[in-house]
Amino acid sequence: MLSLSSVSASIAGIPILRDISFELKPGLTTVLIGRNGAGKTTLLRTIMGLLPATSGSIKVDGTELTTLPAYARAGLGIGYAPEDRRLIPEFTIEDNLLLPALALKLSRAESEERLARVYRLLPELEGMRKRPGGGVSGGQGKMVALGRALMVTRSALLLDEPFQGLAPALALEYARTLGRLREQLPELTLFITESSPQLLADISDEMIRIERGSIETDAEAA
Amino acid sequence: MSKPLLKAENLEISFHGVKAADGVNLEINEGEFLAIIGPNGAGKTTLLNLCTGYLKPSAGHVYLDGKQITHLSPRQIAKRGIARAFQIPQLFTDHRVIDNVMLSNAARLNLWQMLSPLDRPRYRDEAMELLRMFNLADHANDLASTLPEGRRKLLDIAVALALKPRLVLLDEPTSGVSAIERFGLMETLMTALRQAKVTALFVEHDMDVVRRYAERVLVWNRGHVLTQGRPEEVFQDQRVIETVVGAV
Amino acid sequence: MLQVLIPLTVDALANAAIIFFVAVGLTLVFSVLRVLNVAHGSFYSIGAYAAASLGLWVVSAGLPEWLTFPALVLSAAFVAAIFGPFVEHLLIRWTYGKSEALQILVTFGLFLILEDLQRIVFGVNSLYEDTPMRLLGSTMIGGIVYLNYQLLLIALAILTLVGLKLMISHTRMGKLIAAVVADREISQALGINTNRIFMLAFTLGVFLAALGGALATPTTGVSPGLGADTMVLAFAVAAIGGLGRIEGAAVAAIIVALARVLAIYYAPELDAVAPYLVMLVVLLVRPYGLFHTDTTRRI
Amino acid sequence: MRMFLLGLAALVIVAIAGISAPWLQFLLSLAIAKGLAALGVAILLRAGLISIGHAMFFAIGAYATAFLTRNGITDFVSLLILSTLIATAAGVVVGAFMVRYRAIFFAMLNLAVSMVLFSLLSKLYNITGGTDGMRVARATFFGIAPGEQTFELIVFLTSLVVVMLVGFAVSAYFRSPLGEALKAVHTNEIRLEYISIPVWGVLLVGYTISAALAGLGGSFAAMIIGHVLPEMAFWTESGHLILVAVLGGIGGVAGPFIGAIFLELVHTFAASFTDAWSMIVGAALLFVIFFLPSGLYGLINKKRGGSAV
Amino acid sequence: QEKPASLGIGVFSFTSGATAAYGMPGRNAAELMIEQINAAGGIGGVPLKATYVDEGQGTEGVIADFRKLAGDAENQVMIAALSSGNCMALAPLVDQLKIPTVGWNCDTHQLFASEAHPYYFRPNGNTVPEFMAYALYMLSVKPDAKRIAIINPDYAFGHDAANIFKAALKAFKPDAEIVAELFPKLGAATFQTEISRLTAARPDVIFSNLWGGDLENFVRQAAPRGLFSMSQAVLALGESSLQNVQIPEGVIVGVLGDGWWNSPDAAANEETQKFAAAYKEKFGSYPVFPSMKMANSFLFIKKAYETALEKNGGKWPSRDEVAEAMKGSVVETFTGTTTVREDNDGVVDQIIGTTVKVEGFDFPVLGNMVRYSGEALMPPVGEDPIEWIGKLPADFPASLPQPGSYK
Ligand SMILES: Nc1ncnc2c1ncn2[C@@H]1O[C@H](COP(=O)(O)OP(=O)(O)OP(=O)(O)O)[C@@H](O)[C@H]1O
Ligand SMILES: Nc1ncnc2c1ncn2[C@@H]1O[C@H](COP(=O)(O)OP(=O)(O)OP(=O)(O)O)[C@@H](O)[C@H]1O
Ligand SMILES: [Mg+2]
Ligand SMILES: [Mg+2]
Repeated sequence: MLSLSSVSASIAGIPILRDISFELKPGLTTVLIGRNGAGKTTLLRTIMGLLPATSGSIKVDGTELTTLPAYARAGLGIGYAPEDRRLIPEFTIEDNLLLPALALKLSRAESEERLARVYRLLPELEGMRKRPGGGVSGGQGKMVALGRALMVTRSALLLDEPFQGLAPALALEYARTLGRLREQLPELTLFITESSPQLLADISDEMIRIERGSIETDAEAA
Repeated sequence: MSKPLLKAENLEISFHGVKAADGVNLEINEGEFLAIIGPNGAGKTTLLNLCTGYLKPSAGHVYLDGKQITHLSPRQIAKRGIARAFQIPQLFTDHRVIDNVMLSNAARLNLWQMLSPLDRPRYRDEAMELLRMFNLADHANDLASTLPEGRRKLLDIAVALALKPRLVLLDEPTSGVSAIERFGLMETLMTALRQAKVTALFVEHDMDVVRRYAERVLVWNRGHVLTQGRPEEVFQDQRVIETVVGAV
Repeated sequence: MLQVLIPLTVDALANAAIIFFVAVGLTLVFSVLRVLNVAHGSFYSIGAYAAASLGLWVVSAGLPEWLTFPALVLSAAFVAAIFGPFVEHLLIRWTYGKSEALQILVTFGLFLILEDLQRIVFGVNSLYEDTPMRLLGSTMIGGIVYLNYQLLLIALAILTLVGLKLMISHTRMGKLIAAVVADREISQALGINTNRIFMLAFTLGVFLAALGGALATPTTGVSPGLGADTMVLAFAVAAIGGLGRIEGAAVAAIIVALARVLAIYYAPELDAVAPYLVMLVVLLVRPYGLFHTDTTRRI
Repeated sequence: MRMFLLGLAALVIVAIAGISAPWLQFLLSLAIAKGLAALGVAILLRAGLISIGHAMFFAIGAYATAFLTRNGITDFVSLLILSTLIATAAGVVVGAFMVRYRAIFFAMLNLAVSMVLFSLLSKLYNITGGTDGMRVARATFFGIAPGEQTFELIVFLTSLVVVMLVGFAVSAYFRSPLGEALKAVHTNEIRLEYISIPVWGVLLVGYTISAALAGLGGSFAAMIIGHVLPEMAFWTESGHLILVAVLGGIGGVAGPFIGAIFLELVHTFAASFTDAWSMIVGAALLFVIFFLPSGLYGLINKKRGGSAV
Repeated sequence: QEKPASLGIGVFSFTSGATAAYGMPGRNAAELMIEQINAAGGIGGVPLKATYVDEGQGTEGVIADFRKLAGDAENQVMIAALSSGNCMALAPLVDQLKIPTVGWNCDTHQLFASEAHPYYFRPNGNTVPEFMAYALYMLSVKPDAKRIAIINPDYAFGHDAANIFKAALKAFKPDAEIVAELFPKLGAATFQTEISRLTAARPDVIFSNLWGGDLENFVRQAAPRGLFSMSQAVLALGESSLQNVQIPEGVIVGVLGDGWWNSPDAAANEETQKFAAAYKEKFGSYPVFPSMKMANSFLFIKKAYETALEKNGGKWPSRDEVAEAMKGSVVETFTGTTTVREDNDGVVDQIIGTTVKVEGFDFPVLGNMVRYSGEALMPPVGEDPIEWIGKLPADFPASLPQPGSYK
């Protein structure tokens, strides 16, 4: 579904990702594990086109991504929730959620429906629809970011350290949400980076280890 | 029981009608390690903002050894010995890692020293020691902006400790630090604090960390204290399990 | 008193109208691209030159005189169409995310070039084309003859203000722009073609500046140096209003214009400094401009 | 260190050029005078602050010299020192309320103050000679009044010496905590506050130093040109100072002087065969920025992974 | 010394910025004069070779270029400068470099007021006679004018003119009051507010020494708002704009000095007419008075060389000798006579008129003219002009020729 072949990327001339190749199988949840600075965020940013790959190719169902501009990813139904939330402070939560719909010129009906889906999966968001994006706490922000990614996603969903900074209760909640998501959208390909894998143990189908910018041997999930 | 070092009296503040602090009372005693836990959006970070003068409470007072500090600026409060590490690391991204720490050291210098070179062996060694402690030593000469999230967190803490504070407020010190490194970090942190006899208040989401290191836990929800006490008793509390720990 | 009050207001509003077009363009470009376009004033004067030339051509070609009205807007659009995309693509785009100093410098270089370019193309003698003004005739207000054209300007400025506000708050484009303003990277990740937004916003900014120049021509002469003066004025107004605030630009334009008019009536020697004095006073009271809404950074 | 050697090399070249081609002396001394002011601007640029008004201190230094000479003080050195002190004082006063402002508001406020000064200089006809400006009588050296050529040579050589001294002083300042903190203001004021370093103090020191340098440059210029005009305070002059500062690269102290000399040369070169000199200067500027970015080191790629994709 | 291959002249003028409105005509005239003089065999057989400098680059640049040019032995004479500011700035330099220099357009009376500049010459005279003349002319055509408004550009020139004009009024019409005094900044594009202000003041007479683009903008904006039908306008530098803007009939306009290319004297002089024709041929419009000032400056230099050559018995003169020849010289120019007094300031007549339409010109020209003699209006050397004007007898105006007397 999403496949990388010998992808490399560097920031400010420093090579960060080295010759990365792997494939995500449709409908599976793959977890990218690696200690701090391993290159998880960079990898996701590269897939999203926010950082140009210096070499290699990234394909989604055959379409080459590296040659496409960053904004084209969303059109292909790839949702992305960044590590550091990145909400639009002056928009309300709901407007934040609806932004992708606007960007993708979705029909009113379509965006209504996706929004409803998000609220179904993440009820607590509905409670703060009218709050400004700048006014939600770190953790709350994570939830909104997930919801926003869900508005986009059709084929794949990329989450960067979703649990970072979540209170355990919320983290569990979040994990369950992902579980529900699985059931509702079985064909969805999930790609999650995490520095502390336990929480994901029960939803992950595959695990990939990244160390100093390159992939280590794949390990089957427990 | 020693006397309270920091004391907050029914602090109040709200944003767009959301009460982030709703009559908060808090005491932290000389030399103790107090942990604050609570669901996201409970108001933990806000509390730290109030105690360090970044935000002004709409009501209530903050005292440092009995003296009002409510209306002081973050700078004045820092001068009085309260250091802070942030949930979102606050670094001098255009400076090298070591400069970040040395600048923090320099804050204690007088005007004349302020005008003589910063990068001197004495300051350097002092800073390197800290960096080693947080195993950032081999990044000493990298630009802070090039650190990954996790390492930024560590550097942010190092900068706070470099101030040689009496009280340090840590906002989720272990978030973004991978599970493998977490306890290592906490160990170094704790030894550092004990050596320097620094009182610490830390906001934390990792309950294992809290259990292991906190002497007292303050459970926070919707802008006020839900309950507090020793970790083992707090973690028995049903409300706490619901709102924070979560039933596994 | 009254017979002074009326002229004062009319003059002030007429002045404000022109200033507004330029300042709002500047403020818009800044809020979206985060680039301080020092060359913004040049687009004003180029717009003016274009309008004057086109108008003169219309008249000399013996076309119906009323065509000079559409000619004004047309020439502004023309200038925007030529310079907007071109400049944004070749120069401005390169400075995104770079330091403010670099941006100011690039646009300053552009400013220097454009200023001379105009002199070479249009010469040093001032152009003048006032057909629209003559066509509309004049009105007596408070014992003073005013040009109906000046009154038309005021109306147009108000229309533009309202139009822009609606555009930002109620249209899809407006929301996308706001999003890009707040966070470019995430906007891209969510499917917004930021480069297109930048180009559109910049072109719109150029258009507004050029329109200001074009609309000014029937009541002013166009000569070298016009751009520089306008630029400073626009900067002042944008700052007073609070950067990126459209309504701010409008209010600030009126305040500045009023100050200048008052100066000319009662203290002519203060005329030139009036805008700066206003700016000093306003920024002393409100450091980020009148309409700035401060948001505490989350830490 | 590299910057330092670069600067020293440049200094030597300039000295040789000036001594071998006397008509260059006037030009180079003037360039150096501008360079001093530009260095002042560069200092503020480190803190991410752009002053579109620093020509005001240049003008203050210049007019101070003019007034002092008019009132009988003609000794070169004392003129330099006194004028600089006056500019410094002005810097403290103006700076005291500038330090609250950032970004364009800082830029605009400086612009405003400088333009107010500009109109004062041109309006107070009886004191400042209005738009025709004031003459500056030829300065003397410890009582000796040299002839045209010797005067120029002495001024030229002293300007070189001054550049050296200033160069050392400023680079020392850059490396001191205060200097480093100045750079930190750019990236994270909150953290600076939280390590109890007063942002306003850091900025005020920076602003005052920059004003002093501009004043010193202005005093030089006044004596070199022999005439002062309100235009010295006009905003386009400030614009040129920024231009000079960034052209040379605000990385180190040498930059502004290199930039100033480069610009002064381009300027006279251009002006000698065409009157479209501002276009040429503009083009040269863009050329340098786009094709020789090393001159602008420290400005390029500064933000994390800039978002121009 | 030997005759050089060419006689180098540095010509300083504005070719950029708003001031180019006067700079370009000046430069054009210079080019044409050099063409004509060289065609006629140059000066004493030596062709002229000009280096043009743009004053628009700012005073430092001007000074730098002046040094550079003066440093080059090839250049013998300078023609500098257009703006009074630059003349003032160059004066001390001229003294130091000892190069004969002709101030071709700058006319501030400050130039020679404070100190002597032995090498600096200004054949065109200064602001005092220029603006006194307008006060006198205005009073003789509108004896009962009471309410006077002034609108001048906001720099030394405008303020000087206002002071001289007011001083003259005070002397010869004490009961006149100034109802408005505006100083819009040089190069202002719009005068709408000023026009409102002037209208509100309801003046009998509006005096202005706006010029170039400013004047043209002012006229175009004021006319439709009925300013000229309400008050008698006096546009001191109007002549230079007659060809660019429709100045209504009946407006008092003139030139500074006697430099109108078509004044009775000039019309009688076929050299002048040849020049004017060639100018129109080459540049598409008739010369304006700055053109004539430039042209006359060349005649002034030519004369000086001829005198010096004669004195040396044909040997080529040094800079000093040329300067010596300029001292006290009396030169027949295209438009009259200029007499250099002991302070090196020139004494020239003043021509003023009122706009009229005449056959053969598609723009209004000067009618009802007067030509005031230079000496009469020039304050003696060393006297403070304002005081001098104040001391003039009340019947002074009567002693002068009347409007219409110059045909
Ligand atoms: N702007 C930058 N310039 C240079 N190097 C950078 C930059 N950003 C990140 N890096 C480097 O890239 C490497 C990977 O960073 P990245 O943020 O992808 O790590 P990560 O796996 O996401 O870590 P974390 O779990 O802490 O988020 C790190 O070693 C970091 O030093
Ligand atoms: N500057 C602010 N502007 C608006 N609302 C704010 C601001 N700061 C905090 N809030 C609101 O106050 C509440 C508490 O926020 P705070 O960041 O203190 O929560 P928290 O306990 O730190 O959560 P987390 O553990 O996720 O960081 C949140 O609901 C947030 O929306
Ligand atoms: Mg990461
Ligand atoms: Mg928090």
